[in-house]
Amino acid sequence: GVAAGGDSGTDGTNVVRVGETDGMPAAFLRFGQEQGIFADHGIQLEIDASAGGAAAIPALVGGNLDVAGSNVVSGMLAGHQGLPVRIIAPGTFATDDPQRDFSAVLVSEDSGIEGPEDLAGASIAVNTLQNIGDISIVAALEEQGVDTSDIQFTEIGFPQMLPALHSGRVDAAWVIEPFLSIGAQQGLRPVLRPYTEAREGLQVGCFLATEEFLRENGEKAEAFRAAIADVAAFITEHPEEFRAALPELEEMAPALAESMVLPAYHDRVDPESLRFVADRMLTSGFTDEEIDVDSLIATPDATPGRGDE
Amino acid sequence: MRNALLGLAGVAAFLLLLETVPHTGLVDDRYLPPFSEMARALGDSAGTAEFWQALGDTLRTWGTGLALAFAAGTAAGMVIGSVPALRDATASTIEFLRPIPAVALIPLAVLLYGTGMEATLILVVYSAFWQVLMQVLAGVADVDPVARDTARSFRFRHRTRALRLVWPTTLPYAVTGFRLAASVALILTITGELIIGTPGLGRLIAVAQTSGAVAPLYGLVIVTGLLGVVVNLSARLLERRVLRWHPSVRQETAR
Amino acid sequence: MTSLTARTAVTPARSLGSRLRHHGRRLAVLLGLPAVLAALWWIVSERAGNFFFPPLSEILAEFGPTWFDGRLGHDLLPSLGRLAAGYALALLLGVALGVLIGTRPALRAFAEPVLEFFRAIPPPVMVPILMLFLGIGTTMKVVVIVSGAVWPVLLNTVEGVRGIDGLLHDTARVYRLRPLTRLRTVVLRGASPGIVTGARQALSIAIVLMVISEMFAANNGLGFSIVQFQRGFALPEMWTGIILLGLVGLLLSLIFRAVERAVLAWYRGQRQAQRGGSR
Amino acid sequence: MTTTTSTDELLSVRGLRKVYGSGPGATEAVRDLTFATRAGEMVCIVGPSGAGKTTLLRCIAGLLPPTSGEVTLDRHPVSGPPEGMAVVFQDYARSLFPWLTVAQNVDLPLREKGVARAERRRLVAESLDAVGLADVPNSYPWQLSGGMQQRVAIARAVAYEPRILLMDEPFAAVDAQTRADLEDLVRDLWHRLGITLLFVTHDIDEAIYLGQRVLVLSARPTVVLEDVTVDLPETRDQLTTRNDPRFHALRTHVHGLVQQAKRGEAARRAAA
Amino acid sequence: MTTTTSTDELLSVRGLRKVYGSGPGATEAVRDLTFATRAGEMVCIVGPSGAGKTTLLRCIAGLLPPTSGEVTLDRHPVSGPPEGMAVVFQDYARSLFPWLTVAQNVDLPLREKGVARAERRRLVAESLDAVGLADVPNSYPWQLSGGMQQRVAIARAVAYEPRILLMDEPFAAVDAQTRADLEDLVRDLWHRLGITLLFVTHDIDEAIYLGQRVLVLSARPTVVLEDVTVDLPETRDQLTTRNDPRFHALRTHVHGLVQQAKRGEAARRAAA
Ligand SMILES: Nc1ncnc2c1ncn2[C@@H]1O[C@H](COP(=O)(O)OP(=O)(O)OP(=O)(O)O)[C@@H](O)[C@H]1O
Ligand SMILES: Nc1ncnc2c1ncn2[C@@H]1O[C@H](COP(=O)(O)OP(=O)(O)OP(=O)(O)O)[C@@H](O)[C@H]1O
Ligand SMILES: [Mg+2]
Ligand SMILES: [Mg+2]
Repeated sequence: GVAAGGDSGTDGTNVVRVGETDGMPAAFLRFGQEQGIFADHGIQLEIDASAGGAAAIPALVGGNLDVAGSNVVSGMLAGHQGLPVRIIAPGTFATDDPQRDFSAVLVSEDSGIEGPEDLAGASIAVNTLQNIGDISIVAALEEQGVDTSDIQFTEIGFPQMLPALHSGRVDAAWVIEPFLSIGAQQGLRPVLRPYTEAREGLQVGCFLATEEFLRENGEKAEAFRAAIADVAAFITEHPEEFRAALPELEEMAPALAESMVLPAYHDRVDPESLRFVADRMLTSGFTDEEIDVDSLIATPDATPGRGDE
Repeated sequence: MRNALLGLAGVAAFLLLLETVPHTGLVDDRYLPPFSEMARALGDSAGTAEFWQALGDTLRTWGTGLALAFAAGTAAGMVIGSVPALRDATASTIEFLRPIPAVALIPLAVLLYGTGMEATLILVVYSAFWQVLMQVLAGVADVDPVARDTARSFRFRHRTRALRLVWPTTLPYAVTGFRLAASVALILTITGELIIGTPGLGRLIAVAQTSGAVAPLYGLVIVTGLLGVVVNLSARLLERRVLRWHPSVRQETAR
Repeated sequence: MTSLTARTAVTPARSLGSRLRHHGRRLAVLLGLPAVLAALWWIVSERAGNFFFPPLSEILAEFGPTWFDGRLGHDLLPSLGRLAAGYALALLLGVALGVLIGTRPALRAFAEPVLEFFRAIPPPVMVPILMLFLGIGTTMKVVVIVSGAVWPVLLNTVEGVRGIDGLLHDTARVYRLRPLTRLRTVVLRGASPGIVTGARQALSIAIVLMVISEMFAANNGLGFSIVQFQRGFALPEMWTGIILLGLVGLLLSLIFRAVERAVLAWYRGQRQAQRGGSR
Repeated sequence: MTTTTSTDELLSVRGLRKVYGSGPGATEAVRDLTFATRAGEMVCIVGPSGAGKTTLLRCIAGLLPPTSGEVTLDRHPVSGPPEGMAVVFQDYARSLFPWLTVAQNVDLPLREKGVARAERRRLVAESLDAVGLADVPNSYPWQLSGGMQQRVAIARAVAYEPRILLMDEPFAAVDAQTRADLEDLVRDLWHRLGITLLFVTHDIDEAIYLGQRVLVLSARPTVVLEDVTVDLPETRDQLTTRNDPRFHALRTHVHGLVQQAKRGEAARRAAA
Repeated sequence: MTTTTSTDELLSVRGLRKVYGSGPGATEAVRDLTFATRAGEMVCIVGPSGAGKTTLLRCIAGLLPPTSGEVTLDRHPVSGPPEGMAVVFQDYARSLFPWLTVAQNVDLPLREKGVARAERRRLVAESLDAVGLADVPNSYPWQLSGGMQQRVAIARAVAYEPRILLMDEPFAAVDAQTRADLEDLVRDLWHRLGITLLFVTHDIDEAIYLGQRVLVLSARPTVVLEDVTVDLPETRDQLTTRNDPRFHALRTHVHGLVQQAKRGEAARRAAA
């Protein structure tokens, strides 16, 4: 299986196959592609927008992808469990503004939940259990001294959260954009911004590659990392251009693209942020032992360079 | 003819229900829009090349998977069913493997085939195979003893016995197996596209889901349902042709 | 009198040894192929060195710690409860609808397209819709199981009912059997081989759907655990879940077979009678 | 051709025609049958194989709608199986429920009729004994020989104590001796219960021995060739009746008719 | 009891015993049967219903393993259906394949045997004509009357031109006239092809008219009651043979034997 990896990577072409979740994450890559930033770095990007991301890491390990986008929890778990993957570049970040982020915990108007303290003992919907959602919610609430021991997390897909909220089947729901904007339009009220309230500028997404790919295609990986940094910088400077391109890139309603909160993008991986998440994973019991975050990050200087033949 | 009309009446009743339920306020029409809206959204997407491309992809994966599963299931079923020793020896293994859901095998499929069509295909074949196999096994067991003795007494070769005695008896079961397998295959095709992200209708559904586009989502769901109806109609037609002698079909034509 | 002596004469009491041998052979037949496959798996996985396909030895070592520390009660039992409820409902519904549809061609024509329509909608797409009506609790999961497991029962019941010899119906009509008697003694018994085939298929489909239903809005269950392990890249644990699932399926199918033996004794007898009654 | 129109007429078949299928593949099984029976009459029906005897019985039993013509019972048109009727089908093996034992097969119609438990047990035991199957009540039909299966079907009809009994070659699979016994059983039943009996057979001797009338059918397309009245004494027994010169005369006559029917068919086929 | 042990012995049944099932529910169908036939012989078998005639034929055909004793053909033990054998089953309706037309049913064994196409067509047409079914080759079995179905089964066996032919009450469902024709057909076939024939029937006249020997079986538990040699002239015809005084004597003799068999059973049952 693993031996099949990187076959096309060593044949001299400049193709990089990236698996990334549809929606905002994929839009980020497509935008960079449209702007010609990847081409500038000598990379021909092939985006495989596999939907759930559940398949991305196996596909990466199986050698069907060169790079996989993932959230940091899944990415670190994979590495921690012994999969030969490394974080090569950052993905999305939460904003620095606790009042404005692309994710929030929503409640309905008449729920009686007024603030974070009322979430104690509530049932909260998250898209995936034991992942970035419940980690950041618990972290954010504990930060504010709220008792989280009785919170009931329930797994519901993002699209189904709003109906579940309206019908009162859950007390609160943790959503991301565009469901945050849609929910707001329907009169739902944010009571917590778990990402930023847990840690300002939390790193949420990352790009993974296999150790083998890094070994044999170090330059490509480096070029990819550099391109990502450039795209991030470009968007940070010209957020309106990115916003304007969204309806085209993701078939999003223009009004929605207009109103929604964009994630932040940075040019490098934030080890402190990763360490924070790793700590929370340990204290929440998702892992039995401490994750060695540094060993999971493939920093440019740590990359062993060209193949070792 | 009468049957076709009745079927249309059934569909019409269902559509009427689908149109009126959202208006009654029983469910929020933001999440279950009336049928007319679904149809409009479907009409819109039917105008796009992307839709037809996806439909084609889904049909290809599904057709290939179904064909493979049907061929393999029939062959294995005929062989296993005809040899009692083999039947006994494989029984426990079959019962062990059957309830393992294909979705649990997704990581393995992706590992082997990436996010290409093959990954979904393997799920499709795996799940549809059991449907056919179990039906064919039941069919083989249903051969009339007197007819079997007749074949033996005339010393029919194995091939003739299989083709002229066992297969016709099994055929009604196999047709049912085909119908079951067809929908399971379709389900797995869509599911695979949805979860693994191989190209096809399932991908479009996933996109519609993540972007909160409710009416187009239902439009796509309707398309998958319609595919199921079409398969069933063809299976019925086939059945009427090849099972003219079967008591079930006989009665209908005689009365 | 004579027949009595004949009977005792033809029944040489089977010796203990031969009985043991008989059971031994049955056991060998039952376990032979699985043993070979397991050995093959052991050898192949030991050499594969693949993260997603860990060595069987590792999986087996994980089995105890994974499941016997409370997970059986916390995850397996709720799963089995939902499975039982869903399966029972599917049987009931499938047989009832199947008999109705099988005996009434007009009804069949009327309902078939719509039923086929629903049959083709994948559970992962169906679940969100069901959640609108049924919420996210046990009811929804049970309905998901029913929505998939009902079809094989339904279709096979319809075929079974339609395949009943016309002369038996005629006999029932001539002797003016009441509808209820006809249902019980002619239709249900006559269709029982078909119903059993359907029920057998439905059992494994119900297990599959039990897993799928636990992929949505769940916080316990066998399927939930498997998915959690998979997401957490705890592959050996995930494989123990899959094996447990297979074992559950196997166990249920053994129970099923015992029931089938009782229900279809006449059918097996009829089929075997002509082969000399010995097999 | 005799058409009884007396007042105590029970069953009447008028202008019965039955065509199977439609279009070019249609088979005209019965062209035009007209006859009637009084209550308590025993009518035997003979005719070449494929003449439409089974078809006729099935139409009378209300199991098959005629293409044209009508069947009336007590002056009411027959549209479904009437009450108090029992049928022994030609294809006896398929008419037994394979999932019920012999005794259960016989018992089932009685339960439906609402016969009390003890009475049922008696009827089942008696009828099985009468057909010589007293020792296999708990066997399944498929554990029996062909002749035994046929006798189960007969026992079922006998135990039912019907008002009208239709029998389609009921003794075809039993040996000569048993057959004689069963013939006497049927006559006895008929006497005792005053039932009306329609009896299809290929055995001309049997038809004459049993019947008050013998209806001879032509080959297909079928009409009634002759309605022969059996003017033998009412009390019959296997030895004396069969040696009666009148019996021989009748047998020769009916034999001639059946041969004529067959020849008609042969001629028709030669002409075609 | 005669046990032929001449050198041209073809089929030999020695000490055949067959018990159905095991344990307390077992039925001893056949206790001890021993007889042999020479090649080209025509042996008829009569016996009470349920005696085990069908069981015997199935053992000879290699379809049923005997509980003890042995069946040899050409001095080789029979373990499966031997070559060049055809069987007409008592349950004719179920032995026809419902998914094949009449002609296809007859044709299939010929194809299996490797008969050439043209020859096959001739054989099918001839045999269907011989049983009087020339006009329904394209019907399905379930579109035929009972007697017609039985004749299809006979035509299938006849067309096969077997070396050994086993027939289990093959004429039970056909009318008297057709029956006579079929009897002559079978005798003609036997003459023409020199086949060995085992013929089970309930009609004692038929057994004597057809056979060179008549094997009379006892009631269950079954043994051979007597092996009656039919010392009638080789060329037989329906009129003269049946009026032969020797024929009458034989018939009376066999009749007595069958009654004795039945009585034996009755006595046994009374004793029980
Ligand atoms: N279901 C059917 N479809 C078409 N033709 C049929 C069907 N049933 C019977 N026939 C035809 O109708 C004719 C009469 O059949 P029927 O069974 O009534 O004859 P029968 O007198 O009972 O003959 P037999 O003495 O051989 O039983 C036959 O020619 C037969 O081919
Ligand atoms: N499959 C079976 N299981 C148990 N008993 C059986 C089975 N088949 C036949 N028998 C019994 O064996 C005995 C002989 O049956 P067989 O069919 O050989 O009789 P037969 O001589 O052909 O009778 P008939 O003239 O009525 O056809 C019967 O008593 C029957 O009950
Ligand atoms: Mg008939
Ligand atoms: Mg028999």
